Amino acid sequence: MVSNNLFLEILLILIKIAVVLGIVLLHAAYTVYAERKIIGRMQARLGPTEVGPYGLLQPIADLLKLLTKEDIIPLEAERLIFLVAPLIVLTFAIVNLSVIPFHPSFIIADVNIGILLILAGASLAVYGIILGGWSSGSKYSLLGGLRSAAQVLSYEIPLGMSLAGVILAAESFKLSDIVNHQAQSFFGMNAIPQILGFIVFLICAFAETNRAPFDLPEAESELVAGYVTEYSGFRMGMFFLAEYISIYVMSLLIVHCYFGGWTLPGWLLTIFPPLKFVPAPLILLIKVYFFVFLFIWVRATYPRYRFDQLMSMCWKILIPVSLLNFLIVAFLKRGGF
Amino acid sequence: MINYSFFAGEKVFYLIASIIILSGFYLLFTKKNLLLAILALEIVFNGINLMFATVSFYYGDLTGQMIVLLSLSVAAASFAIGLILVLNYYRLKRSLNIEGMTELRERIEDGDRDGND
Amino acid sequence: MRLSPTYLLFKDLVTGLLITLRTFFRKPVTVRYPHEKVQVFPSFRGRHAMVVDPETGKPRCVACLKCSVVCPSRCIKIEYEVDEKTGERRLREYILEALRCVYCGYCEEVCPVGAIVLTEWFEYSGRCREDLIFNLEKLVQNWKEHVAKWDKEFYENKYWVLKGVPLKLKPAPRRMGLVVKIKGVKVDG
Amino acid sequence: MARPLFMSIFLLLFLALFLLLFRQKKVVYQFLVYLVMMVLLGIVYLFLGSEFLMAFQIIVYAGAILVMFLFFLYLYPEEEFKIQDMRNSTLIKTLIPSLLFVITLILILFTFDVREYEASASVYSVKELAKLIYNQYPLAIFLLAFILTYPMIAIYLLMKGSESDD
Repeated sequence: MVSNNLFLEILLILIKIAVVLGIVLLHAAYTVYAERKIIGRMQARLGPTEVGPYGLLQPIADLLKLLTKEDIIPLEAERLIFLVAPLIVLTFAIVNLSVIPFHPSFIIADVNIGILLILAGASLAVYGIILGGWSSGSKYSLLGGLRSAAQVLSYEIPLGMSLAGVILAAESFKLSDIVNHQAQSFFGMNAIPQILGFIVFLICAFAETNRAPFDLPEAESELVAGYVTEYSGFRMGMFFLAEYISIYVMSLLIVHCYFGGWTLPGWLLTIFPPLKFVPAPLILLIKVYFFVFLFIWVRATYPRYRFDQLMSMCWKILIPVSLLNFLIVAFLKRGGF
Repeated sequence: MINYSFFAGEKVFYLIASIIILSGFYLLFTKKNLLLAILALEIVFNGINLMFATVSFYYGDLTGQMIVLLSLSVAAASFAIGLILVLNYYRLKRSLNIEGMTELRERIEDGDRDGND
Repeated sequence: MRLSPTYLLFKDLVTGLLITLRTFFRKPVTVRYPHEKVQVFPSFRGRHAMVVDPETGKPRCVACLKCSVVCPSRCIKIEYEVDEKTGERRLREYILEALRCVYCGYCEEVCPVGAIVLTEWFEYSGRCREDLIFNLEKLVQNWKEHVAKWDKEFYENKYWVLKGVPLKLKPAPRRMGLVVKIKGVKVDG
Repeated sequence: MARPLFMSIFLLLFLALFLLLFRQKKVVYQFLVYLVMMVLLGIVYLFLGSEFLMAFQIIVYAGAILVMFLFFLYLYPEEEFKIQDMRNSTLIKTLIPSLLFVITLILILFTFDVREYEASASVYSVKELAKLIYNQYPLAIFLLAFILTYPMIAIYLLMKGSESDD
């Protein structure tokens, strides 16, 4: 009996993993298409149009191209590390998905320290980038890797600090507890009392995923492509896949921690009662799509930061502001909100 | 001697901790390098941390875990300071060799020193 | 400035975001070239052609070498022979390297008989270098292809009009014959 | 049931990594062995009922300190790390403490009878830990905060000094 139950449980977990991976990989592939299309329209031009109707088959064509390309290993490269580095990045990007709830009853692993696991995954993924950059044996790659390490190291501090406010408000590291706490709280979502923390978290999310305007590790105009310079074929594809998956992870984290996940705030429901009938996954989906759109929107708008500006912004502005946010949350908590 | 109860008990944690400590010693004793010496000491530190946590778990007292938390924070601070000192040492001497660090030794005329002034 | 409310409320950042959002809903300016084509402007300088005299069917060039001299990129090479009795020049070969041409239009401007022209034809390419080094035969062929597409009477450039050159001396009209006689130069019968 | 199995696997992994350390000649590979050890150590903390310590180990230790070290490893020329031979007299002197350590360990593990304790029933949650730290050991956390301000000031001053030298 016991072994039968264990077998069923493992099967259930495997099915959940397959569903989540399938949905997220499809989303990641079509986010590339959406990014090209949206940035194109924001620069008054068309995006991809040729492959399929409205260019809808473009990601599949790109995937086929990447898979059939030759996997080049430079002569100067440290072979083993060079081969393993993209796998590290992709693995830790996917591992982060396992602790994020997609529905009140759909989560792969409901562990007690969900948020901390995501932070740990993000901090371990840096090794893939820095090792890949070093092992390529190219100056551009090494500089890109070092930049990425410095950037992610610095921005993890305000990221954790702003999340500390959320954790203090909910008194739990579980993401599902955080969402439930927001639904019962006075404001309905954490973004209103913790607006400072939200802004800090948003900026740090851009920096953690190495996206514009903080895409210094792969700055095309200075370093050829940063740490991906020497990579080709599906190994380069792994780096990009990891980047897009981490965009989704960060968007989900923002939505869960600051915008109430799949719930709507109580005051909104009293103003407009028909919103009660909107299904929970749809609310989550709309919120996540908005933040993914924001990622692309910001990339189309802002120019890249200089590296010293990036560092001074982190240490001089974001860390003090996130500490201030933490203090505000502590006082609100004492006041009974 | 190694049986079922061995792996269930606390001894296996002590073994793991000692493996970590010994691997730290290996690096410390084989490389004559200042930077790697700092890394080796940090590794030894981690082994001792594991011993603290083990004792804390098996004797039912949370203080051990608290000490691990505090010592990890102190390790972070000391590591940062150590790295920056190494950086400055390298800028002065252009070398990371431990055996060249003889500034405090009594001055010998025969040229036993490594030629650093 | 750093503590002013507009700075602290990210006014400049939000303005930038709104500009890109406005552009997002605007119609794109892209022309999808093979599917839709742009209107070429009247002064466009495209593929080279050698104007053919419709009466005689021979190239109109008199080998005066003005184009070859004026060409800034030195892409025109002319071979000619001189009749010893009359002193008349006869064109043997006219080689124009379109790969080196900068499309300045000086040759067209300087030609006294309007023989070499830059047509409005821009969709041309070649598979090797020899395809784009035009000799006399190819230049004549280019002119015939152009004339077959041209529906106006004269081929002229609106934006620079030569002083003292009559309409007759402009490059030939579409299918009508037009005899050009220049003083001192005898056209072969 | 599962605990002895997992612990034996972890012991074997650590032993394998320890042996791997002797085989590697390049410093970066040796560093990678240490990195894997540190991440595994974080997972070992899970078996000691301390999830928070595991997250702390991975985020702060493996994720921040060792990345910083790797950063520094790349800054120096590779020749600096190739000096490996110790003089025999020095080697013997330095081996004495480790030999002492090994002998004591063997004595403790296999001759003395270490009493086997069962894990206590108290829940090792983060809240318990926080209560302990903030109620019973406030001086420790104060000292920690005091110590943590040092690297900031030290890094600033030392970097400033070295910049003015160049």
